[in-house]
Amino acid sequence: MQIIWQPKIALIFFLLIFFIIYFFYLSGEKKYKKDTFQTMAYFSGKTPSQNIKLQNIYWGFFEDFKKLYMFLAKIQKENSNDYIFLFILGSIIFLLALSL
Amino acid sequence: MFDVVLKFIMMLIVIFGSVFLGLFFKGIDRILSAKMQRRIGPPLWQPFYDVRKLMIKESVIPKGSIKWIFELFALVSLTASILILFYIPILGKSILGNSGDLVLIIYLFIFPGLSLVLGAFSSNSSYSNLGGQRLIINMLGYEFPLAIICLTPVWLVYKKGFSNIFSLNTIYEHNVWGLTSPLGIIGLLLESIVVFFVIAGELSKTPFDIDTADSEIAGGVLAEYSGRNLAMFYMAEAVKMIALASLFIALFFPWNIQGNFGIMFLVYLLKIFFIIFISSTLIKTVTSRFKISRLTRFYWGYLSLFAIIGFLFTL
Amino acid sequence: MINFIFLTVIFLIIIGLFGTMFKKNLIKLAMSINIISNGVNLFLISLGYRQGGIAPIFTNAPNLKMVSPTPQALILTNIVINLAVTAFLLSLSILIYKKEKKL
Amino acid sequence: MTSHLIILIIAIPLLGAFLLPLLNKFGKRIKYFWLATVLGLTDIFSFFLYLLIIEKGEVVYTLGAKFPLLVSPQGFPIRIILEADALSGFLSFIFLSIIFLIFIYSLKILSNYSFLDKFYVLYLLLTVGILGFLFTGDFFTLFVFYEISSITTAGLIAFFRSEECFKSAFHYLSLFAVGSLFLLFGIGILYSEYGFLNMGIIAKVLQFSFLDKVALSLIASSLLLKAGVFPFYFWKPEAYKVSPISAILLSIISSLSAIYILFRIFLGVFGVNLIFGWILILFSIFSIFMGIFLAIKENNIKKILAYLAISELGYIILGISSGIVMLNNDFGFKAIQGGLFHMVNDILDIGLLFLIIGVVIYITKSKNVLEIRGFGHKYPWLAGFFLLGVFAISGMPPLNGFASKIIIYESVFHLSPVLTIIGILGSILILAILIKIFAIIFLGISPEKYQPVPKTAMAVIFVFAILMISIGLFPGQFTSFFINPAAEALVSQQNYICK
Repeated sequence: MQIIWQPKIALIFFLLIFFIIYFFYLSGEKKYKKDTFQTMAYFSGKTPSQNIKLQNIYWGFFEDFKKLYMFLAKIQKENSNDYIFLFILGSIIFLLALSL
Repeated sequence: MFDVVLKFIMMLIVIFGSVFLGLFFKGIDRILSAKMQRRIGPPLWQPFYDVRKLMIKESVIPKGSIKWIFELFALVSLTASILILFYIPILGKSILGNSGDLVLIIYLFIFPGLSLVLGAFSSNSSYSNLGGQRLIINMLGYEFPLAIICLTPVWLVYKKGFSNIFSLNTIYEHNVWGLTSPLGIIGLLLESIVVFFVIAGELSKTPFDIDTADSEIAGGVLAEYSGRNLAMFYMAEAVKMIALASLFIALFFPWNIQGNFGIMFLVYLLKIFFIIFISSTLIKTVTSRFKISRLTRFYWGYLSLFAIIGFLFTL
Repeated sequence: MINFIFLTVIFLIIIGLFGTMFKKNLIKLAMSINIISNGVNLFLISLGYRQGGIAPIFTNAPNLKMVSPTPQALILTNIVINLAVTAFLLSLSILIYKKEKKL
Repeated sequence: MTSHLIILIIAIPLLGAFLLPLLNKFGKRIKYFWLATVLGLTDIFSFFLYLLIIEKGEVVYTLGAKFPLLVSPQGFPIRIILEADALSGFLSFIFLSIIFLIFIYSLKILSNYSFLDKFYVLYLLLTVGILGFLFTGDFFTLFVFYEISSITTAGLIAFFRSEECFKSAFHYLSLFAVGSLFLLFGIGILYSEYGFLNMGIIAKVLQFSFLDKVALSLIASSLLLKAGVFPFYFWKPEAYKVSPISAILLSIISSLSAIYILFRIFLGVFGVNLIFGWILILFSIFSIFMGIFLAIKENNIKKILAYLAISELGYIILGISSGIVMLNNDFGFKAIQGGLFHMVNDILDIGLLFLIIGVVIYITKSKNVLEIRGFGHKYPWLAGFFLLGVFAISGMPPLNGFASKIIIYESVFHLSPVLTIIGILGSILILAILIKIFAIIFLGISPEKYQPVPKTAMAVIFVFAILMISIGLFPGQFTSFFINPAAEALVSQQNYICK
């Protein structure tokens, strides 16, 4: 029988499971002491500023591709000479590939 | 009307059964890894006590966090992991088998990790932020070998010319090992080794648990979660273990002795135990944690290399 | 004779491309784009060439042989477009010069 | 009246663009009313055109002829001809309705900038450029519309009148001037060999000599430049960084129309040849990964979304070109369907993200949006819709991104499993990048005081979200009504060549 992706069935079952679990979830404890020391985020050492910089968030991922990023940053400077040079280079590559 | 009721009951069985099984195997896993480190370890039903205790404790919402994201994604992670089990053929046809396939399951596996990451980012503490970033790096890592492994059986089924090759039911019926040449068998063996590492990575067990690294970032992703939200994530992780194990059983180890339902279910439990023992208990006690920058190199370098070699063997 | 024209076309285009790729000055860049455009126009004109044909004006055309009119129509539009592009480029370089004091 | 539909769809925005400065004298209210009628009318006409095409098949319209719909006796019209078949009709309807929505969105968002009538003149001219791409029947009008859209996009880039905008407008325009001259050179070569300009006839008489290959590569590289795919993607981040939000969305749509005309030329005129298909598949794989690799490192929000737009285009071209390469078995047709379906989903997904980023910029009025903003606290609806957009782009199951990506993955698998693996890996990487943006902008504490989100902007974002969810939940009906006739039109080459 041909597999056709039916999103409606998936959504219905997702919601059914969600409600059953929500029903179980409600039996848990809801109250907590608001605005006390309990809700402060846990810091073991000196408390840094509330927001840490998320900019270079994929530090681990970059480490392995450091050389590639250096190369990419080098060839792509923002001026029209480089743009036109890259465009002509690309169309020459395209022509060579096409004429194989 | 009758089969709707039947389906509803089946659904209830699968939901509570998967949660029960997940916590049960989590208990066994903790006892075995304790025994391997020559300590006694917690009683068998410890995970159930944990869940009950968590349900009673207060579930604190951290001050700076957004309430609806914080709680919604705790529930979403549990529902998504249970929904995966609906699409995996455990002992025959899967419940929703004819409306979803392998690509859907690969994407559904992203949901629990994703909701963990969103929960961590929304709980506004630098430890959980760090944990969330590391979990994304972990997810980026294991997706590549996971995709290769899941698609090799599809390739084998495709080579044999079966119809709708992506549905798990066809893969489950045609035993993958029987479809290939002897060279392919070696390739599949290689891939099944990679399977165990991918399961360890996806459950973020020790060599890959950079996100809940207790020594480095104090509980990491779930630092700010408590009470019933933490219970949800706890159960989601247990169910995900069962879902992953049964996915790879359906793909790589589908043998089963023909008996009545009880024996076949028992064999299925034994297979799950076998996979979970190797992938999470054995690897957890043997290896130590990866440095973050070495993690991607291990995933995309060695693991996917073996997976690709295995895949090429099966060509 | 024909390939002599194509040589000049290729020559013009190469000069223009050289100008755009290696000249930093914005005005020179606009000029070299103009050169490429003229090169392409020359190429199009040379396609419609007939031996000894006259300009394709219909009044005295019935007895004499005309040069084919379609490429000339193309070139008219291309010249207009090139005018618009160069005007825009030069006005942008004026604005850049006003702010940055060097081209 | 119905026979003049095509030319009306192009003429009305043109007329609207030229009358706009005049009407601006009478005040803002009339200008917006005029713009709304112009865009609304063209949108309705394009829907009627689509219905006309569905029942009567392809429409060929020769400009200036007494009986425009009759092909002249010698069998091919000399004049400029416009062609519309199921694919271009469907695309024009989708593009025009989205352009209308973007116009309503930018009513409030851009209201505090001066020279707004100049903006909307360029806005309408760019719509004309896009429609021109969809309906051209011959190469030279393609060149003219190529020029129109590149000059107007350069104008839109320079709209904010800052020094940085002028520089990037200059870079953009000089690059596209050279690109259009390459296009003209390619057309000249084809004209020199066959003496015709319109695509239908050249497709009939074309033999695939070396000179044709040169011409094809020139035309294809200038169109790929317009589309912003792998080898020619470098201009996009700088252009998107400085141009206003609605201009970015319009240039995404014009990239899609460039992809449409590229495949129209590739399939209709040059016929199915495998080298060209394989080159495009290679380009799409590189553009998926290049887009993601550069987006991870970036810190400017518009640049990140520009790179993601490049990798989404990569998916579209991957689907369509691999469909073309394996056209003989039925999976090729499914791949083309997946590619076209992804075209529609891509505009909605990337569009929704850009709309929300536009609202964030409108509220914070800061250039670099990527600081901790904590928008989630005060704007829960924005956070929810952004999350919806994130899930849709990375292809999470119930939404429309998944509906088209699953078709692409499963049909591309028959060509080679490597493509499916790349696709799955690409979407998880896109997800990782967008989660970072979501976390930075919407989560975390920040002293952001509450400003009401403009009603019109919120309404358009809501409409985009509804469209995404409904396409995601009912992919079957959407494909059968819209995508199937369009895919057949693209594939069937005979009725494209002049009857």
